[in-house]
Amino acid sequence: EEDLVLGYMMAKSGPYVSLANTNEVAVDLAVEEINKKGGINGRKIKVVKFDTAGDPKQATTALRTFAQDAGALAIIGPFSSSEVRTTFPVGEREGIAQMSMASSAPGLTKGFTYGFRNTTDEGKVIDQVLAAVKDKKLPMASGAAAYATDDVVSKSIGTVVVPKMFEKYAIPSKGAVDFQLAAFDLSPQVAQLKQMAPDIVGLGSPPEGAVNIAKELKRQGVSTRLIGGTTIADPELPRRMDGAGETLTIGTTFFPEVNDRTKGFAAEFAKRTKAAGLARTEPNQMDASVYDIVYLYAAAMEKAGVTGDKAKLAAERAAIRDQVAKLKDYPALEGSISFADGDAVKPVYVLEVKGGKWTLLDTRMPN
Amino acid sequence: MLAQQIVNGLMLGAIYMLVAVAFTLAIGVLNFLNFSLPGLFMVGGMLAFGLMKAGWPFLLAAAGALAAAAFASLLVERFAYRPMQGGDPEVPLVSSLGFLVLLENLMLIQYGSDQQAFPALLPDLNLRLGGLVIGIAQLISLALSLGLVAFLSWYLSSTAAGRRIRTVAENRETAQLLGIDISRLVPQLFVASALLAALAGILFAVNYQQVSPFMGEGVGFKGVAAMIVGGMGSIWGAVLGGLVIGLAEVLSISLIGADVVNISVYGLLLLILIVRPQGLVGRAASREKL
Amino acid sequence: MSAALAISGLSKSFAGVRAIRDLSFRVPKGVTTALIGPNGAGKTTVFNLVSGVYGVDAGRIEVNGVDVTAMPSRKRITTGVARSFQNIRLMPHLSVLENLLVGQHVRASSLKALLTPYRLVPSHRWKREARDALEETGLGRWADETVSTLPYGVRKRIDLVRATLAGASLLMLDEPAAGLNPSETNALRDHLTALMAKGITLLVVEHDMHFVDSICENVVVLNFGEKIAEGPLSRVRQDPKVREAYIGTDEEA
Amino acid sequence: MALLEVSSLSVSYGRVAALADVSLTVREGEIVTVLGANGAGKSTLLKAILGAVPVKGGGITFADIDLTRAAPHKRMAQGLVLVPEGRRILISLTVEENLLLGAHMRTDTGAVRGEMNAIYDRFSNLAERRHMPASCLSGGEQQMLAIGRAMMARPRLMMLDEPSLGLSPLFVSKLFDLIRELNAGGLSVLLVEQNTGKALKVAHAATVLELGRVTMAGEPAALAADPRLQAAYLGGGSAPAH
Amino acid sequence: MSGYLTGVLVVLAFNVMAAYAVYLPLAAGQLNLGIAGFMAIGAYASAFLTNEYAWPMWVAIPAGSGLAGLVGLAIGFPVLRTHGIYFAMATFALGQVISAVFLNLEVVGGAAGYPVTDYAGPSVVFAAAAGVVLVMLLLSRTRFALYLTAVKSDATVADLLGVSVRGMKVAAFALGAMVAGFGGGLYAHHYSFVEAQHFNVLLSVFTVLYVLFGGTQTVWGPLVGAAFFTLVPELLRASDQWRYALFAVFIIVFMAVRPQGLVTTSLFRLFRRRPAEVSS
Ligand SMILES: Nc1ncnc2c1ncn2[C@@H]1O[C@H](COP(=O)(O)OP(=O)(O)OP(=O)(O)O)[C@@H](O)[C@H]1O
Ligand SMILES: Nc1ncnc2c1ncn2[C@@H]1O[C@H](COP(=O)(O)OP(=O)(O)OP(=O)(O)O)[C@@H](O)[C@H]1O
Ligand SMILES: [Mg+2]
Ligand SMILES: [Mg+2]
Repeated sequence: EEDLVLGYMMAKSGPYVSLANTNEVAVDLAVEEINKKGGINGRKIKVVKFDTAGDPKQATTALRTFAQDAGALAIIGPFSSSEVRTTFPVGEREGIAQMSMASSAPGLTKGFTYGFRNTTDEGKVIDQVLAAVKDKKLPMASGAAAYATDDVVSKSIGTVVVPKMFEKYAIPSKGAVDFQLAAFDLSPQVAQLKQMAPDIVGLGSPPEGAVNIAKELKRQGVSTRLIGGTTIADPELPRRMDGAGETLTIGTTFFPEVNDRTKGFAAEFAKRTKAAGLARTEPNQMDASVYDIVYLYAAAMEKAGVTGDKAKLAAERAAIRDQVAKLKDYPALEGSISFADGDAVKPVYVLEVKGGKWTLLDTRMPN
Repeated sequence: MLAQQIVNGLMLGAIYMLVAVAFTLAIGVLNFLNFSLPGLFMVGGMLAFGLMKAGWPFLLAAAGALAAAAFASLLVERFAYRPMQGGDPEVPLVSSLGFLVLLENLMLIQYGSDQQAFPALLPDLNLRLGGLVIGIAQLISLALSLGLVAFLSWYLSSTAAGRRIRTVAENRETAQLLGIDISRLVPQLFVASALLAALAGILFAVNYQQVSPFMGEGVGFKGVAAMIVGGMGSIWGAVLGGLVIGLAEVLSISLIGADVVNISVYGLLLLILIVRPQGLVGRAASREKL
Repeated sequence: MSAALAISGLSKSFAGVRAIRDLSFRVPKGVTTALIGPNGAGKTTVFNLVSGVYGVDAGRIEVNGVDVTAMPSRKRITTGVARSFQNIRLMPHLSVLENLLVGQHVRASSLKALLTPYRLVPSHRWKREARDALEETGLGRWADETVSTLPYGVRKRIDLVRATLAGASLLMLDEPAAGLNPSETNALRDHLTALMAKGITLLVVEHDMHFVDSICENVVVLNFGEKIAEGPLSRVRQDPKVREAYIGTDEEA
Repeated sequence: MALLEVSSLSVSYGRVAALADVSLTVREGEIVTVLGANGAGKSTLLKAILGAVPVKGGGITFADIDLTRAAPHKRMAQGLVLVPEGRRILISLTVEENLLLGAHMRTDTGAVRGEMNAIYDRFSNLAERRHMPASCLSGGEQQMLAIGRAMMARPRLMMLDEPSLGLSPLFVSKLFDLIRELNAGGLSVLLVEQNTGKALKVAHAATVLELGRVTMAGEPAALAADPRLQAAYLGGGSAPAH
Repeated sequence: MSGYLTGVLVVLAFNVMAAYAVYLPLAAGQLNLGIAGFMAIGAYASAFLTNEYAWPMWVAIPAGSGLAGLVGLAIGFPVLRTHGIYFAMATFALGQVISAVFLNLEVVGGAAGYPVTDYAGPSVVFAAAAGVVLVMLLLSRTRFALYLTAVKSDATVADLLGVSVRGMKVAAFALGAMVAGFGGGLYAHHYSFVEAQHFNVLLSVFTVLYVLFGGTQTVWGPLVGAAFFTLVPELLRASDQWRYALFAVFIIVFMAVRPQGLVTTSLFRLFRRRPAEVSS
C-alpha cells in the first residue's frame, strides 16, 4: 500500500524565516486531519520536506529531489516569487504541479500549466480595500504612493497598482516616494509626504517598511491613512508599530475572527506553535494558505482517483494538475476558492488597525 | 525642505561615522578588515533590546550589551585574528565573516529574524525649529560620537600608547622585538573597536527604534565605505566620510529617488576612489625606497 | 666604444634635501667600477635613478648608449641593466627557482612564453637554465625552498643570481658583500670574477674596501650627493677628502 | 658575576633544528661576541634570549632571574635590548618617534629627552631628519637609528645583531668606539658580527656557532690565532663547501 | 544520478566558476568584492541575446562572458589605481552600481527580473565548470600565473624586472570578470530566470569566502573551498535552525587551525617530498 507523497518546500531559514517557519505546523495539521479521516482514496498522505532557505538555487534542488527521488505527486510551495521563477520552468519540464503559498508578484503563473498559486493578485486586493474605504465613507480626497523599489511586488504596487486604482476611484495623486527594503531611515521620504499631505497613502512594502514608515510619520507628526495589500498582512503588525500606524488599512486573504472554523484553526495552531517553541503563535495568511493547499491537493487527488502507484506516476501527476485547474468554489479555510489561470480566486478581508489591534472592516469577493 | 534633508543626512552620517571609526581602528591599526564589527554593532542594538525586554532599565541593558560585544570581540581576536598573523591581509576576513554569521544566527535563534521595535526612550522629544524636526536623541548621539572620536584621535597621535599602537599596526613582529606587550595591547584595541561598534548599534536602536539580527550588514558596509571615502587610518577622515555618505544617501533619495540610491552612493565612492585612490584626507602612498 | 653607463648632470632632491647634486660619471664597458661613499651619500639613490624607481630632477642617464632618462622603470631592464637590492628583495611566497624564473622575464616576454604551461614540461628550457645557475653557485639544494625562511647569506646570493638571469650586460650591485663573512666574501668574489669574464660590466656599491680593491678597476666616491674623487682605489684612498669623509684613519679599512 | 646565563638552549623551526644545546655566559660589564657562518643560528640565539622565538629546551637566566618562558616585554623590563638583524625600523613613524619608541618602557621623560639629544649629537644624519618619516633614511642611517633606539632603552645588556652591516668604514670604526664607550660606562654587550677581526678585538670572550652548535669558545686572542677560525672567518683560506 | 545530487552538484558547479573568477585577481593580490556585478553582466547580456535576438546559447553565453571581460578591462584601468582594501572597496562599489543599474533597467524587466527561454541542462553546466577548471589548471602552470604571484609578493621589484605590473593586474581582473560573466550566463540559462537582487554583495562576499577558505596559494584552493561551502551546509541540513550557526563555528575553528586555507603549497610539498625522502 503506497502513501500519497507530497513534496513541501519550506523557507525555514533565510530571509523569509519569520513569515514561513510556522507554515510547517499548518501543513502537518492539515495532513493529520486528512489522514485521521481515512486519507485519500484509502491511502495516507505523506509529506517530504526540504528547506530551501528561500534560495532559488536550493528550491530547484528541492524540486529535482521531489520529482526524481521522492516520487512526489505534487509540490507544496515554493514560498517566494524568486523561487517560483526558477522552479516553475523545471516543474513544467518534469511534469509535476507546484502551488505557492506566498508569491504574489504579477503574472508568475503565465505560460505554465503545472504552476499554481494560492495567493491573490495585489491589484485585486487593493481594489477591494479602496472599495471598502469608499463604502465606509472614509476620507480619500487625495492620495500618494510609497513603495520599496527593490522588491518586485512592492514596486509594482507602488508604480502600477496604486496609480491605476487611484484613477479608478478618481483620487487625485499628489506624488510618490520610494525607499529601499533595507532602509531604516525613512525621514527623507516622510518629509516629502508631509509636504504632499494626502488623505491616503498607498503602500507597497513588506511589513518592515510599513512599520518604519508608520513610526516616522508619527515622529514627524503626519496623520494620513496608510493602505496596502497582503504584503503587509502580518498579525503582529499593530504590536510591532508600537502605537504608530493607527487607521492603517489593508486587504488580506485570512482573518482568524471570521467564523468558527477559522477560530478553531487559530486555536489549534496556537497550541501547536507554542508546543514547538515558535515565536509567533497567531496564524498569518501564509499559514492559512499552505493549510488550504494541502486540502486543495487532497481534493484534486481524490477527484483524479490517484493511487500513488509508482508506475503511473507521470499520469497521476498530470491528472492532479488537471483537477486543480478545474477546482470551483472549494470550501476552504480561507473561504471559497476557485482557480483561474493558475491563480486562486478567494475572498479578501479588509482589516484596519484600531486601538493597536487588527479589526475587520469588510469582507469582499474580488470580481 | 532641503534644510530638513541635510539635517536628516547628518544624523544618519553620525551612525556611519562611529562604525567607520570602529573599522579604522581595526584596519588602520591592526590591518585587519574585521567583518565581525557589523555583528558587534548588531549585538549592541539587539542585546540592549533583549535585556530591556527582560526588564532591565535602559542604561543597564546598554552596559550589558556593550560588555557582551566586548567579550565577543575578544573571541574574535583570539580565534580570527591571532592565528592569522603573518598571512595575507585578506585571510582573517573569512573567520571574521564567520563570526558575523554566527552572531546573526545566535540572535536569530534567540529573538527570531523579525525586525523588532525598540522602545522609545525619549518619546517624541523633538526639537522643532521653524519647519525643521531634529530628534533630541539623534542630537545627543551626534555629540557623543564626535566627542569620542576627538578623544581617540588625540590618544593615538599624541601619547606613548598611541605610538605603541602604531608600531603594532606597522609590524607586529618588530613591535614584539621592541618589547611591546602585544598580547595585551591588541585585545585592548579589539575591545575599543567593539565598544564603538556596539555603541553605534545602541544609538541606532534608540534613534530609529528598531533592531533586527541583520541590522549590521547594511550599516556595516556603509561604515566601511565611509572609512574609505575619508581615507583609511585617519580618524577624522572616517568622520568626514560618514557624514559624506549619510548626506549623499539622503539627498539622492529626496532629489532623485530610492532606486538610484545605490548607484549614487556607491558611484560616488567609486568616483572618489578613482580620482583620489587614498581617500579624501588620506596621504598618497609615495613610491617606496629600495 | 660607448659606455655601459653614462651619467651627466644628475640631480635629485627629496622634500628639499638634495640627495644627488650635479653628478656625472661613466662606467666604460668591461671596467668594473665601485661607487663608494659615507652613509647617506646617495649611492643607492643613484641606483634607484638608473633603474627608474625615481624620476630625475635634472640630468641624463644613458645605458649602453640608450637614453633611459624618461623611460618607464619597467622598460629599462630591456636596455641591459639589472640590479640587486641593499635590503634584499626576493618574492617571499615564491620558491627560489620561481624567483629566478621571474628574473628571466625580459628574455621570455612573448605571449607564447607567457602562456606556455611550462610547469607541465619536466625539464623546460627556462627551468633548466635557472637550475644550472643555482648549481653553479652552490645553491642547488635550495631550489624548491620557499624563500622566506632561508638564511640571510643564501637570500643575498639568490638576489644576485636573479639579477644575472635577466641577461643584462650591466649589473648594479648594492652592497653585495654586506653581511657575509670573509670566506663567503671570497666565494662572492669568485662568482663576480666569473661574471666579469663573461663580459658583464659591474657597478658595485660596497663598504668593504678589501673587496673593492680586489675586483674594481675604477672607483667613484660620493659625499653629500657630489662626486669628490674618482680613479683607482690605491690613488683615491690617499685623497684627504676621501679619508676624512669615508675611510677614517683606521688603517684596517 | 654572570649577568646572562644561557644553558643548553635548543630552538627549532618546525622540523629544522636551529640551535642545539647552546650554552653561553655574559658577565656584568663584559663584551661577548658570537661568530658563525650564515645560517649558523646567531640571530636565532639572540631572538631566543629576547624571547621572540620559543625555546624547546634549556634555560635563560638574566640577573639571577629565570626568564626562559617570560614574554619579551618582561625581559626588556629587566634590562635586555636587541638591535635586530635587518634594522627593523618603523617606516611609518618619524625618526624621532622611532627613538622615543625605544624608551617606551621608561617613565623618566626628562632624562629621555636629554639622551635623545645626545644621540642626535652623535648621529648627525639623524638629527637633520628627525621629523621625517624613517622610510627616507639610507641603509646606514637606518642602522644608526636602530642602534640609537636600543640605547634609548638604557639597557643593562645590549644585544647587537650585525650592527656594522651597511656602515661605511669610518662609521664602523665609530661604532666600535661607541661599543667600547658604552661598555666602559657599565653596559654589557652580546655582539654578533661578520666583521670578525674587529669583533674579536673589542670582545672579552668569544663563541663560535656552527650549524646551531657551539664549536669553539674562549679568549678572543686565542681564537683569533686558531687556524680553523682563520680559515673560516678571517679570510685566510678558501670557502668551505656548502 | 539522483535529482538531489544533480541539484547540489549544479550549485557546486556555479560556485566553482564564481570561485575562479575571484581567484584570478586574488592571485595578483587584488580582492574583487564585486564579482556578482560581473556575473550579472554575463547573465543579463546572454539572456537578452537569446531572448530578443534568438542567438544560440553557445554563442550568447560566450558573448556575455566577453562583454563582462570588456567591462572588466575598461573599468580595470581606472580602478586599479587603487590598492589593497581601497581596491576591494572600489570593486565592492562597482558591484553595487552594476546590480543597481540592472535593477532599474526596464528592458530586462527591472525589479521584476527577467525570465530566460533557452535552457541549459545539468550536463551542460557540468561540462562548462569542468572546462573552466581545466583552463585554470593549465593557466596555473604558466608564467602568467607566476607573474601574478610575483606582482602580489613585490610589485616594485616585479616592475624593475620588467614585468608589466599594471598589465598583469588588469589582465587578471578582466579574465576573472570573463569567468564570472561566463558563469552568470550559464546561470541565467540553467535557472531560466535572472534577477538583479540575486547578484548582491553577499554573493560576492561569500564567493571570496570560499576562495580564501580553500586557500589562494594553489590553483586547487578555490575548487576545494567551493566544494566545502556547497556540501557542508547540505550535511548540516538535519541540524535545522542551528545549521548556519554551526557552519559558522566550523569555519572559524577551521581557519584558526589552518589560517592559509585548506590547500597550501606546503601541503603539496609534503606529498611530493615524502617518496623522495624514503628513497634517499
Ligand atoms: N625616498 C626618499 N625620500 C626622502 N629622502 C630620501 C629618499 N631616498 C633617499 N633619501 C635620502 O637621500 C640620501 C641618500 O640616500 P641613499 O640611500 O642613496 O644613501 P646611500 O649612499 O646608499 O647610503 P648607505 O650607504 O647608508 O646605504 C639619504 O640622506 C636619504 O635620507
Ligand atoms: N622563521 C624561520 N622558519 C624556518 N627556519 C628558519 C626561520 N628563521 C631561521 N630559520 C633557519 O634557522 C637557521 C638559523 O638561522 P639564523 O637566522 O639564526 O642564522 P644566522 O646565523 O643569523 O645567519 P646569518 O648570518 O645569515 O644572519 C637557518 O638554517 C635558517 O634557515
Ligand atoms: Mg645604500
Ligand atoms: Mg642572522
